Amino acid sequence: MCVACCIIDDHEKGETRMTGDNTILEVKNLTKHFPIYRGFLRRIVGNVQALNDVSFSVAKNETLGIVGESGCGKTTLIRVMMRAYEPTSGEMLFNQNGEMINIYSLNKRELKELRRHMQIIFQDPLSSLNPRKTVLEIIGEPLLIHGVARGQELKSRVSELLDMVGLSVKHLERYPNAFSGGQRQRIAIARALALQPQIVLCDEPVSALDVSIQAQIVNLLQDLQKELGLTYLFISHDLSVVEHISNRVAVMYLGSFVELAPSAELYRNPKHPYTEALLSATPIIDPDARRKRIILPGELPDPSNPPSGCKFHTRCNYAEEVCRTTVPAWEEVSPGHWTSCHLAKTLSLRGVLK
Amino acid sequence: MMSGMKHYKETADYINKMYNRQSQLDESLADQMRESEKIADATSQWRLMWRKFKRNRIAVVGGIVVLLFYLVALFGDFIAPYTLEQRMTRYSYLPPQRVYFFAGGRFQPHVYALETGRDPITLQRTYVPNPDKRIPIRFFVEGAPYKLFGLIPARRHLFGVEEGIISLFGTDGQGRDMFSRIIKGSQISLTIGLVGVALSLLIGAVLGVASGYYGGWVDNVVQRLIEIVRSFPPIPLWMALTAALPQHWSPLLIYFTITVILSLIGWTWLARQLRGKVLALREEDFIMAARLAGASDRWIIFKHLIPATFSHIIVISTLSMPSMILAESSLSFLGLGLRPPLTSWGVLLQQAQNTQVLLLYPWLMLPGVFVALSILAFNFMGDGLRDAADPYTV
Amino acid sequence: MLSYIVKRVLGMIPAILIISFITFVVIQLPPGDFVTSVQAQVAASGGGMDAATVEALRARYGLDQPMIVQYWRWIRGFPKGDFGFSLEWNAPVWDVIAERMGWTLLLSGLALVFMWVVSIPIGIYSARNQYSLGDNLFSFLGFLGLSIPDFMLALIWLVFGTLVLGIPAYGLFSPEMVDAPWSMAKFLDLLKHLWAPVVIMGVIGTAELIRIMRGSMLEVLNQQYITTARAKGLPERTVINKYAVRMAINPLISVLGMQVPKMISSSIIVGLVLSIPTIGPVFLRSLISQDMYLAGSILLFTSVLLLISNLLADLALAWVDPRIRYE
Amino acid sequence: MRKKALLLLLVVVIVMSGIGINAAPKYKEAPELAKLARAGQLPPVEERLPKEPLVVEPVESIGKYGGTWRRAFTGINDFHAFGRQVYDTILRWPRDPKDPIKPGLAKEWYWSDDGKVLTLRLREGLKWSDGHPFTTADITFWWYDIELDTNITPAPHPEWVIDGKPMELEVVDDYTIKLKFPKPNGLAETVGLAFHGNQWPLGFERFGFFAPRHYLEQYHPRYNPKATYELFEEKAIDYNTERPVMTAWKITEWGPGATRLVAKRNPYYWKVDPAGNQLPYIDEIVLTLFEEVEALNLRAIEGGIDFQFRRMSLSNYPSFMMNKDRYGYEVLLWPDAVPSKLCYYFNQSIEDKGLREIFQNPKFRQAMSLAINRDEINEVSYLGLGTPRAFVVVPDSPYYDPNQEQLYAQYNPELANKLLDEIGLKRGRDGYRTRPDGSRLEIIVEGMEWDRATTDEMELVVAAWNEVGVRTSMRTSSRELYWTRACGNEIQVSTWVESRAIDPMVDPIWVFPYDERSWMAPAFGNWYASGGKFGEEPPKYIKEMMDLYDRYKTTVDRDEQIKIAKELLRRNAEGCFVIGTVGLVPNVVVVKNDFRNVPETFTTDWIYMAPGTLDPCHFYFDR
Repeated sequence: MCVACCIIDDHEKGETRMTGDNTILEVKNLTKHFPIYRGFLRRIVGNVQALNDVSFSVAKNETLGIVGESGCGKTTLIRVMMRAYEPTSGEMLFNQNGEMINIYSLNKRELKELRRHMQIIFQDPLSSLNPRKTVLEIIGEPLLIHGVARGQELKSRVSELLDMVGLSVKHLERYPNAFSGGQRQRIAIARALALQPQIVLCDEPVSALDVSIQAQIVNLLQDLQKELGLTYLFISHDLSVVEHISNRVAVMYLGSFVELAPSAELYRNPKHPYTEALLSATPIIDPDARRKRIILPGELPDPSNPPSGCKFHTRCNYAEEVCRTTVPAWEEVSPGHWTSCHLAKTLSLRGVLK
Repeated sequence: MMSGMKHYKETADYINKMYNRQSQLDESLADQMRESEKIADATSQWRLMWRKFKRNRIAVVGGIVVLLFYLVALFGDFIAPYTLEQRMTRYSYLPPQRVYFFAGGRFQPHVYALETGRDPITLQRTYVPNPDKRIPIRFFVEGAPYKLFGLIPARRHLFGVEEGIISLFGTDGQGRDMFSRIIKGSQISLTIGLVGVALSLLIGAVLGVASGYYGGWVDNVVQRLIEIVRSFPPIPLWMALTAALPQHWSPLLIYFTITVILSLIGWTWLARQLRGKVLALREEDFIMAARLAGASDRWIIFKHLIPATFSHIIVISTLSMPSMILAESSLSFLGLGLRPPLTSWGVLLQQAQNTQVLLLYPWLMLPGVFVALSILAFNFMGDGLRDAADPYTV
Repeated sequence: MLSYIVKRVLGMIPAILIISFITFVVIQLPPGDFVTSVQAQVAASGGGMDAATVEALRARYGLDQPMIVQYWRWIRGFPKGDFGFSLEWNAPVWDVIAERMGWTLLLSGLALVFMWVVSIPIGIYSARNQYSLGDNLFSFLGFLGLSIPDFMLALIWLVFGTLVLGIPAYGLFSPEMVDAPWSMAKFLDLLKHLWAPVVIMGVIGTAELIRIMRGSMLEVLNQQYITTARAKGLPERTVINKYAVRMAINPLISVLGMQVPKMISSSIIVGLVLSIPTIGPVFLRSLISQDMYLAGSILLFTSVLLLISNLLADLALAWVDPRIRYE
Repeated sequence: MRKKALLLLLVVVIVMSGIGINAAPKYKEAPELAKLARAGQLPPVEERLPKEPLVVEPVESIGKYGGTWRRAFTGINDFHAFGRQVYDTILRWPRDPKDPIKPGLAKEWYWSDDGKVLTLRLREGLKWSDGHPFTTADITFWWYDIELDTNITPAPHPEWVIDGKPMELEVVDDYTIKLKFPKPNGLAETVGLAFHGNQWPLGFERFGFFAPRHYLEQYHPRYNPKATYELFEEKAIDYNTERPVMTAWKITEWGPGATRLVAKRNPYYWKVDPAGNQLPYIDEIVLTLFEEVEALNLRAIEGGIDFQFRRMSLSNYPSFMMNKDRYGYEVLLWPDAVPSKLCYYFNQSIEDKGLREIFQNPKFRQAMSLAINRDEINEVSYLGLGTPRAFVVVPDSPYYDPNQEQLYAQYNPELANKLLDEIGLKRGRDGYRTRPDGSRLEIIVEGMEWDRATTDEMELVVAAWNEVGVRTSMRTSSRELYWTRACGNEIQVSTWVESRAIDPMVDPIWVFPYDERSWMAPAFGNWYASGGKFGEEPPKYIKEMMDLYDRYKTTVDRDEQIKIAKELLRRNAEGCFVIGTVGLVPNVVVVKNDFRNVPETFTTDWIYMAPGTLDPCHFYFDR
């Protein structure tokens, strides 16, 4: 597995760029504010800063994990990337045959074409599958929409997909409510893969499932990645799952990335106090290691009124004066390891992996 | 605050060991579920709905009654022993006749012949049955000609008598058989609801779904429209609108216009309900999934939203029927609805709204009983359907 | 809250304008006009009216003007509280309506109260004794009430009450009491006449309210905090009255706004059958005689009443349920 | 016998009162008025009454003062519910229509020899209900400031306009006035002074012969520049409680949205009984508003009405009879002066030329009349209480001819079929007749919803016509629309409840096409009424009838008038101009057991303002 970690830093622009055309996706300064309307005239009185100046890139065949608490903006990120929401600013470049296309400049038809290459798996397989449609209809829908297949051909194509995700052909005419949670998620995966996408955005694909089944789905995703050369953007609040599947992991807090590093590096050697706190609460691999769980003080700040300086300072155990006043820069503290913390160089934080 | 953080104990090895592409565990779990909840292989929502509906005894009874009503209305001309125009003036204001089933220990349905007269003081019609003269009831008897379904000319009636009169529900002032008239009246009263509901469905579904799905200015316009329509109290608005009907129009045209007027108000309720439903659906992931798969608005509306709201539409229609039937009879009662020679339950009731009817000829109020019965049946049925409609609450 | 009310009230103004226009158009839709109807009425009572008189009357009432002019003549008086002139009563519209509006509101209001007083306890009972005999009985009775047209009930009561029970079922007062000054006896006389129409009007809506109350109560009773309250050892009565009912009543309030138009409609029909001086008979008559300003104003007033009752329902909801706040 | 005895008693009473003239006051009055008079709030009764009060001959007996007469009505349009109880005119219709016209507010009247000048002498000392004298000024005010003011009356009533010239008035003194016409005016006495001779405007009818000048002058723009015509109308209407009247009771309580109308005794009323008691006996009339005729009937059934026949429905007769003893009232059946309860006009001026030709053929109309089974209708709709008959005047009429009563009124479908065959309406294979040219024949009978009985009757008639092969359907609509369309010559066969069967010449709309209300040919009627300006010129047989009426109008000799009227009515009857079914259908009259001076029988007609000619002011309660 080739992990692209030759990243060149560009402080001024605040963005990360990949060398070569190994990059499949590049997100630049993506920002999404939801306006808050108020009053008779529906004036905009504020913004919920759901996504703030997020930049990263994804290499082909890589899995980029994104973790964070619920409400940190993970789902917004996915939806903006899928152009379900229009971003407030920023761009996203997609590598189509070596050409980087900004998806926000596409028209409806071009966008529909692009959708073939980029698909999504939702968190809740129950709500992401129309309960009134059979498996055939659900998985076949993207194929029909794009005119890829129909009739008998559709059926055989869907059967292949079913086989690929480990379901039986005899399930074709069943409705989602006849399946268990794991099976439903397999159906959702089959649908996502129907159009042979290059990149799949996984929005907490296993968090609604039983623990035992989570593993099966994760492994299925990994197998599929190997087989089909897929690229994943894997979002979860569950650090252990992310660690298991990701090549690199990004940590999100309040709409911004606070740390991004190859997963082993991140888990072993976190550079951001928030990452440390997250990890401390995760019983990974070594249940016997008696680690002290770091309890974060305070509550998640209101995203429509984020704190000044470092957004995390209100809950950070290490916070100093500078954290309150100055926004920390997004810096590469070691090769491929990015963070935005004033104290990144001075603090020695505890990871989980030895 | 790390919410929902689960203890994820499996090691990678363990995971690999457990993992099997055929996922037997998964399969058996689902099998167990099926077994316990009796979900058949290709269980559609309709089957589910039907199964739940069947369990509601009173709703089933309501449904059967509704079905029966429509069947009777459909074959009304055959079932009714007399046509609308048949007047037996000799027998005006005849009270419902008693039917005797056995003659001399043998099954031989019959009625008694009647001696007619007038009370010398009150001048009321009097009818004295003569037990010595039995008039047998014949089945599939030749009678006045009619057209079955308005198409097939026929003369046979389900039952009838060869002399005298058979009037199960009595007669009106012109000696017309109320049984036959109520059956004929049901044809209009029951269809006016259907047509009205269909029309309001059309308007309501289109506007409701559009307003829920598109939101924005479409939603705004539709919502304002609904508010304005709703800010008219229904009966007065109906009154005003029906008063505006050109009365020289043909009865059929009037009939349709009145249904249109009834549905003009009926749709708002439906539209609101559907909008709410669509608003909720729009946020469902499967809609997002379809959209992200590149589906157009039309695709989403017709392939996902409308089918998803279908059970609601059916429930709402069933529950709207009573108000349509009631509205028709109320308007006709006020003299603003249908007019003779059109015969609906409302028209029959309008003709019966006299003191003397209640005092002297109470059987002329029978159409009211049928209005009540049909509404009751529709309500019970609709109620059962509503309970059965939600696919998630098995 | 205050600004919310002000905003809602201001928002009603364009609605009222649109409603008034629709109203006027609808009222003007029937062929002919007030003068034609007078002519026909005179004729029906055996008299006659020549063509020249007809034209002169038409000119006097301004009926020869285009509709938009007539509409303007009507609405321009609104800010001054002038709703035009009733051609038939030969009096300002407001005078005619004011005389009748009180009774309409009283009757509708009492019917609403009746519905609530009946349906809340039954709803609570039914929810607490789900599927019991009583529950089934009440729901059947409710549906039965829903199914019998109000005009039929009124008609049956009219004859049955008057001739069988000897209670005059029509009007609001016994004839000998109409003119009497207000006294205990007159009040009792009013009550004697009032309860039947109130019940007749209320019966239809009660079924629906019982259902809502029952459903909402069932939902609330399954909530965590009820179990908690019970676990805390609070007496059952307190749990039901203080916690459950208070929450369960919300949906009832939100349908309040929808009940008002039904009551007004019902008061029209019941008023007509039982000769009760509600706005209904006047309205029907004005429609038939095409007394357009009167008919239009009544339709408009009832609509405004609905707007107001919706507002009140919203406010009541906010008052009962602290979770709802209006900015 | 009884009548004679009564008369004798009357004479005795009058003589005795003459004898006792010095011993007792000449007139007596109601106790409440006496109290006011004693307190000086009212002049004494002698001053309130005119010099020669009208003496009302009691139907039954001298009455007693007091009581409230409870009646019911259906609203503001139902003015006649009150108005006909207080009908006081210049000249008065007799109680028996065959008698000559009687004096009213005018004591005497006579024609000049050439029939062009009519002199009226009013009773001296008549007073309005506010005590102001009633004089010829009140007549001239009406004539010049109401009838001839086009702002109020666009065109004066035809009986006052002879050959296009309005009458001229010459006031001789306060009590004497001369009416001058260019030609003899045959309508002045009956139409002008008896029928229309009331206080203007009588509900929406807007006719009259006088108005309170002293009161209305202040609201008339001609006398008060600040007044408007709207204001004038508002003050002049009958419902205005301030307006002075000449009637026995005066409306004292009524307003917008009100639910009852109260009328109280007029202390200046100008009639007395033979014993010198000032009328009326009854203190007040209270009319309760009923939105629904059914509730109104119920009110009567449970004894809540003292005396009334208006709005009582015949179909409730059994209920009345069952409850009368329980609630203490009597139910009388007074014949209504209707030739037929419902009548059918075949529109002889209908636009459809083919239909017009058929409708103009008397044989067709006769056939349609013969096709109807009137006995059946009588049984179904009228409890067998009516009289199956042709559409001709009633026996009480001065123009009655018994030979016409059953003309084409027997049920004879064979003859009807024969007549129809004769005029070329051949039956097709479906059993329905076609027009002579072979095209489809279908007629539509239209009507409005009256009540159950008439709707039943209409349906029976329609069925009967279908029986003889004339495809007929029926349509009902609201009164307003129906009226407009019928007058607009748009209806093929119209139906109506037509009375005016005692003296139809007063308003001869059913006798011949008189105006657009003559639905036997509205277009011809319009032509006649407009003097040929509008409508369509009628064929000869109709023009002849119009000429006859023109002669009637300009004859003041009553015998000559009767001769002309009979000729006109003969043509009408023989031509079946109007098809009647069941006539003389009785009114149900509810009379409380203690309500007196109501006769056993009485023919009611609206022209005669029934029960106005019975002098309701002398009804009384025997308590």
